[in-house]
Amino acid sequence: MIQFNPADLATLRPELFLLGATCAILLIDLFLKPAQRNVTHWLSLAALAVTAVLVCCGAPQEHGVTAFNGMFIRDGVATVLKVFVLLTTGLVFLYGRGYLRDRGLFIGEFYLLLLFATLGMMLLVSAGSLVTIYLGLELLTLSSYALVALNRDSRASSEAAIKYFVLGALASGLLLYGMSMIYGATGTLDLARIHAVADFSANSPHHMLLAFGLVFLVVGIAFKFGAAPFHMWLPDVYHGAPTAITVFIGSAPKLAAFGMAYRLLDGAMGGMSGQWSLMLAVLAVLSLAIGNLFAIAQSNLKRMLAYSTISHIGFLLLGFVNGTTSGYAAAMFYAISYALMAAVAFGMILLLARAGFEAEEIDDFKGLNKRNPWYAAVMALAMFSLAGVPPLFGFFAKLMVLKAAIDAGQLWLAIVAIAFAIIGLFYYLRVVKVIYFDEPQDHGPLALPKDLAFRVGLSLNGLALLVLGVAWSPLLEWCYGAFAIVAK
Amino acid sequence: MPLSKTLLLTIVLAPLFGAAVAGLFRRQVGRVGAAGVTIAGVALSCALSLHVLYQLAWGGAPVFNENLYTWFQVGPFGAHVGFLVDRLTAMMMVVVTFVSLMVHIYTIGYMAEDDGFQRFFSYIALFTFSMLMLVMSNNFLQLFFGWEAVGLVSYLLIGFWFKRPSAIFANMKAFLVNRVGDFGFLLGIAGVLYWFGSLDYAQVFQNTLGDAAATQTVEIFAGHPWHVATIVCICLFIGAMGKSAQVPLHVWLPDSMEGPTPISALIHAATMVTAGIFMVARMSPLFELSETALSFVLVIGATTALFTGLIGVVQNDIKRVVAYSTLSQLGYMTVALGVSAYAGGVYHLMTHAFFKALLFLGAGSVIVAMHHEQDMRYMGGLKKYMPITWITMWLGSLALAGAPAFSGFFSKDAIIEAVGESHRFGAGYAYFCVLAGVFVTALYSFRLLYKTFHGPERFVVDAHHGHGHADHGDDHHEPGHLAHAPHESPWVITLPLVLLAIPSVLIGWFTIGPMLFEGWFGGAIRVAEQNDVLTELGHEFHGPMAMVLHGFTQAPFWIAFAGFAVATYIWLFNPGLTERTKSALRPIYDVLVNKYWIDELYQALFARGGIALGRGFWKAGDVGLIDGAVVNGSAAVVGRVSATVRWLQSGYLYHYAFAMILGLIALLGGLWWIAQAAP
Amino acid sequence: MASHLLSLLIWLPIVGAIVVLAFGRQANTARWLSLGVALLTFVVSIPLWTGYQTAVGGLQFVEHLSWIPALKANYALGADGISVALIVLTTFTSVLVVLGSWGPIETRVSQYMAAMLALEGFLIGVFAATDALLFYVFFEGMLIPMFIIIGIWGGPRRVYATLKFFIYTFLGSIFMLVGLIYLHMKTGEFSLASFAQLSLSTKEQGWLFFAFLIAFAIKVPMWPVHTWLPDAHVEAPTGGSVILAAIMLKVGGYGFIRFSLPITPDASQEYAWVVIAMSLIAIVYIGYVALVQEDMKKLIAYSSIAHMAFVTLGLFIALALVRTHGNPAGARLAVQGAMVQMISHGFVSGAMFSCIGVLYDRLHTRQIADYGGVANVMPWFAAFMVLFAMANCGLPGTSGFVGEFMVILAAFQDSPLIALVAAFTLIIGAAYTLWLVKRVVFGEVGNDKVAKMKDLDAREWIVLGAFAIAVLALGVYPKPLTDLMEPAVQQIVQSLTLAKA
Amino acid sequence: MIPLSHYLTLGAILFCIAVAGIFINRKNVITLLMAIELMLLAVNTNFIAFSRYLGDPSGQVFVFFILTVAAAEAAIGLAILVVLFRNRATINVTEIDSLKG
Repeated sequence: MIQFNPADLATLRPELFLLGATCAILLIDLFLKPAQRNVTHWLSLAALAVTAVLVCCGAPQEHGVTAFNGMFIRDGVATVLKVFVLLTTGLVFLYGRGYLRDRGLFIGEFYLLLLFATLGMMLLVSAGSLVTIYLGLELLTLSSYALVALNRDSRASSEAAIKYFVLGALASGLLLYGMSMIYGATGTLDLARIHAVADFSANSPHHMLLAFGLVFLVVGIAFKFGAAPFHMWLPDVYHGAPTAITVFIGSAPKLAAFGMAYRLLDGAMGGMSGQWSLMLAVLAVLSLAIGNLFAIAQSNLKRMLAYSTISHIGFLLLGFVNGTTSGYAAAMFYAISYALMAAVAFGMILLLARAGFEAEEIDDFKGLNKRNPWYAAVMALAMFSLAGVPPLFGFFAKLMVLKAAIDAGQLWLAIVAIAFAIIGLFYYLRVVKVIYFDEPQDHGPLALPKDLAFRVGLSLNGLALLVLGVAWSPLLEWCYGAFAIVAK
Repeated sequence: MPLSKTLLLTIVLAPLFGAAVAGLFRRQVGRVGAAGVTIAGVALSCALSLHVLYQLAWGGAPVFNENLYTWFQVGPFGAHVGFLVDRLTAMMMVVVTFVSLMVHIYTIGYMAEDDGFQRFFSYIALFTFSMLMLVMSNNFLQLFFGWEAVGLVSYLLIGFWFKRPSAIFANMKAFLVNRVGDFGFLLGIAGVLYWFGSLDYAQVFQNTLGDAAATQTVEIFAGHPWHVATIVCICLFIGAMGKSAQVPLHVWLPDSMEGPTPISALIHAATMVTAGIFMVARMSPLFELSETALSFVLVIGATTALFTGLIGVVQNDIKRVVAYSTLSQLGYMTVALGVSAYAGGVYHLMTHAFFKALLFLGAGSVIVAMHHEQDMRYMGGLKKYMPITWITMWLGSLALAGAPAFSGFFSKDAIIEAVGESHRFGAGYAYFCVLAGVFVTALYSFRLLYKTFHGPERFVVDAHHGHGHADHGDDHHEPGHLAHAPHESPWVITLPLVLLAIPSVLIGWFTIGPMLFEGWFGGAIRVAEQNDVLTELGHEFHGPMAMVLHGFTQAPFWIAFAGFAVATYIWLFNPGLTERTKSALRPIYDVLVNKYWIDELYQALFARGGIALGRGFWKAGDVGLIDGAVVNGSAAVVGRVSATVRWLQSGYLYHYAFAMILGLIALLGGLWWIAQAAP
Repeated sequence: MASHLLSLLIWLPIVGAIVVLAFGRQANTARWLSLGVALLTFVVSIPLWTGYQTAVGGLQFVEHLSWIPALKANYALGADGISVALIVLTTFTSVLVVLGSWGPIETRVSQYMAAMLALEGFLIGVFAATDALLFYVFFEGMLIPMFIIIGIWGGPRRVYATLKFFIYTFLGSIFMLVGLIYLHMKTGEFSLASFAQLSLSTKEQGWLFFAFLIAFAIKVPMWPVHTWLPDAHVEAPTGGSVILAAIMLKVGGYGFIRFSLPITPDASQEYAWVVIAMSLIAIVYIGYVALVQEDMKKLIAYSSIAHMAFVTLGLFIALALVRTHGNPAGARLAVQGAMVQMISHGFVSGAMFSCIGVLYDRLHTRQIADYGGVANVMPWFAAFMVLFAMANCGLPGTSGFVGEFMVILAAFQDSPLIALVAAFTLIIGAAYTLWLVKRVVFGEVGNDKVAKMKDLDAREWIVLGAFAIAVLALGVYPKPLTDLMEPAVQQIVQSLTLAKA
Repeated sequence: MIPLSHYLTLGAILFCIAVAGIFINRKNVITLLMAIELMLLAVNTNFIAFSRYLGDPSGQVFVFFILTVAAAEAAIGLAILVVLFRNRATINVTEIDSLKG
């Protein structure tokens, strides 16, 4: 029986706060002059910070709690993902300000859309029902479409936006279609109940319906991740969107996508893990191949990073292939590491960009070491980390997913993955090469943005890749703890 | 009185100290200091060596065999540095230090005007050290150390005038050819360690006594059992072939004459090249186990003895004549080893050391007098300018040719007799070779004397032609033109000549009895009873006088005399005959002048062949196959694939959507297919 | 008693690198700081040698901290004789590298020095780690500074060379990573000791063996995966070449000792012939290739490959000796030989590259043809060069001889034919080295530029002198070294006797 | 009573038409928006059919959500379309291909 329980509101405290804060900021921003936009900026950051605190405080122990009859789940996985979603979104705010100001895009909409998208992600990762999944997803994607088109005067942005929109809508449609089948087979929208009710055995009358529904779900998830062959939107959107938006699209939504995949595949369709892990394995191989092969040929850094994202998604999916909690933990760990690395890489583009100069070509980084050794090192850290060279964070993330794949007995998958990782190494090293070995195009020290918070944030973000490479145990423990895995 | 470790260490280290001082502090000690310190060191060594010899021979000192320190100890395998000093060693020590001392003194004069004076002294003192380490070793490892160390110094000294292209070619050649020998030697040592379980002489020789040692076999290629002893001995002997310049590894020795003459005397005549002979004699307990190996030794030695001697007949460079003579004499020694007359080989080694050093130093004296002209075609009639050199050279040559009562007579006759006594496979061939060699020896020895000291002067003295001596390195003066008349060398040069002439003439007389026939070497040389030709000969030995008298009735003397007579006729009385003989025997002459084309063969086969092979490996293997096809090739393939697949990302929305639908259909189809396939 | 010596040795240079980066704006400050750090590290490493109790043997200076409890991966350090020898080699060489780079490196000195020091720290970490994951982190981490060193301060084709270096080595080690994860799955932890005790089927061992082989064969490097080395050496600055040849290559040999032999002994035995054949091919084939090189550094690089082949040969001969001949004594000789060869090659190749660096600093060319008659103008240099050349061709009395000698002696006990091929190095090694010496050092002064060359300055004297002392000391008296490593070698051979399948 | 399968078939046909409309259409972006609406319609049909068949109202609730979101989606889609047209003066799908490769 559907009942309203006031305690449910307490469970939703972070989301409710963020919603309220966003609305408040919306109102406040209306009354601000453009010169006072910084108020919005700091308020947004503060809202994120408070939300993060709220997420952490009162985080449930062990199996978590549900609200609204299981529509909303607040458990360890959701907590970890939300914290990093909020963190990366905060980084987007920090990194994007100067870039947007230079281009006349320093407007309240940026903050509001981002905050709503964040809310959508928080909802998505906490979803306990097909409805909440859909709502969270749409809140995220609709905001994202608008963000991509933020620069109304850019041909590339608008093209990227329309592509993103059409394909995204198609993917939503496919996902919904899959949901309808699942619903038809089980008669419920609640994920946990689907898991409990559905008869996943091969001879059940609903088996084909469930299986087809599963395929549509997987397609929807794969689109959100950007796994091949549902990746086609990704390079164009990364490339066309303003870089400040690319930072966002490249980082936090991957975490949300992980949450969605986890909720749907494990939470609802866990009984069919044999089927979906096979599908994900195929997608992983395709992503690794396409991502790495396409990336080599790129000269645009944003586009290269987009293809590299696809290959990383391939790696991330290796964690899912396992179909066990330690595999999910590895995948989540990977998603977090990827979000942090992508933030640095795109952040560096923002750092170099000036009014009228996008700094998105690889050659724009030529000789950076001579112009600013510190930020050259930060970029190099990001590249080596993305390539998976120890002792950087990216390596350990790869280690964990490879381990998940091997533990699952998918040795061949691990070997395919590392074979493509070697190809991938090539284009990351090319960036390092450009930074360190080439002569700069314009001499003289790099003109750094005056934004101290940006510089500090980016530096810390870069250093984090190293620090987390050395001391990654707490984070791993956290991820394990989220899935209630007790160390052996 | 037993020998003390300190004493032996002093003998070894004194020259090393000299070398270090002269080499590292050459600027500080100067020329006099360098010469002084090295000569003092070597003189000390020489005196103490004599003392050691005396103690061992007459003082009743026991054989000294002790380790100094452990080089490494890995499980049961220990390698040590230590000394084994018995009479064989003591004799070698005396020969080495004495000749070395002579050469040191001689060098003061010979190198007086060379810039590298100190360096030279440092090298030859270092050589003395190395050679002493070699002969005094009590184990294979240290032997190998000394073996290679003398090779190093030889390398440095042949290339002493490192500006000369020919010198630095020769020294590299010498080192490499020696390395071929060492290659075998090292394998031999490895075999010794494996089959006899130790690197210590005493231990190894002890282990050879068992019956198993003689009959033990190994299958290197499956199905072909080989005698262990044969393999080991042949491997070891290959080392000796390199060091003692036996055919076919003899090619380096003539070229080594690019080095200054004193070292030709010291290293390439008296001491280093005889290391191989010494080594085989030292290993006599091993070699006695293998008839096959000894036959191998015998045939190689005989071939060397005759065929390299023949080349000597047609050489015009005074040093090269002596060099080929050295080769030939080394062949004699090897032959002696091959018939198990180890003592004979070592004995010839000793006598040869004196007279060959004498001949080289004499030749050097001539060269100095001729302002570094070495071609005998521009000499002649020098006897009146340099009487001491002339006389001592005559004495040396007589000893070399085996004139009765000279030292060479005793040693060479003993070898020939021993070969005659032997019934070993190859002994017949060897007997022919050594007899023929006697004729050849006489021929080239006297040819050298006549062309150098006798007959008309074939050089011109240009008074105005002001050449200094400083230009050792470059031979740009016209041949046959001298700045001023030749004159006798200073005392530092003639004194060693005289001092060397004495043993060259006399030593054989006094030592033949004990050393060859009375078992003077004691346990150092072990000969199996059935092989012991020297003891056979010993039955007929009734003192040196009897041997000399007997010698006049024997073939070798008359063959040598025939050589002397022919040489005298051709080169002293009828010089025109040479040209006619030359044209009459043109094919043979060509073969000899070209040294059987062995150098050319090696050059083509190993030098150019090696370079061609290396280039082939490099260009085809490394650059072409590994790098080109695999490494860069795979990178290029990836790049090309990447460039081509890019068009898949066409930019058209409907293509993107189509890809998604395609993916969806593929997944659905795959799932359906699997569901169908499953039972 | 807890000792933090190894940690100190690892972190001192790494922290030093950061300090140099932070305070090394002035080139000279950076140089002196780095020298101080390197010297200090060397001094700190001496107690490691003197304090290692050979009578006790085993791992000493053990440190153990939990790193990733979830994976049971630990920050576990420990050193046996082999590690101690290699660590001391590293610290010793690093001092000389810093000294040797004093003048030649003029641009971005602090970055260069920092990279060198970081590299030193990583290398020491590799030799000290007893946890496979930690080992792997150091093993791979060292690629980054080396990549930078070759790429920034290298020669004209540096980018190609350094990319090739990085990708080649990365390619190899990543397969090893898969192997390690597999082992972790089996044991649940990452400690090398647990890997060594794990029993594995023949098939598993086979896969693991090849995973390790690829990693370490590329690092050593063995034929046919050696082609990165000549390029890397040619393009690297002198200091980079020295570190690369003297120490980084040793990591490969060390890996064989720590991974292939104890973890997959049965597969190692089964496939020993592969490694032995590759080593022998390297000795002959690479020898010939070295002969025809026209670039000095390339020549020495190829000679390094041939020399390192003795290391692999010795290690796998040991297996054959233990397993098929029941000859553990011979096996110990072989492993000792391989180890001594590693240390010796560290000195000799370091010295040779330093020599070439001295020449390069003067004429800025490495082509043999551009030199000639250097002995005329640089007599002291010539003396050093000839000494090191002789060590390079394995002359007794120099360190180059000891290891080769032991390996050949041991190889003979397995098969005289193997010894025969291995001993060929005596000839071909001498041929390429002496031909180099002949063309560079001897002869008439090659050209006007050579005529103007100055003999060694004090700094170069110290570097070459130190190498010379090391080369001679090890050659004349190797016993301290072999004694130091003996317990470890014995233990390795012991572990080989036990079948795991 | 019309059996469930008929509804589902209808939904499937609508869905296929919508999908075909997206990737076969080479003309106008607006057609794409319509195809998307059609697709959602197909989904809604499914949900309602199932809901009715299963006697469970939650499917119909979901449909309300979908309708609402579809409206918002359409609004954003049209807005983007306007921006696109402003920038490029065309909404022809074949001309939107500057980002590729």
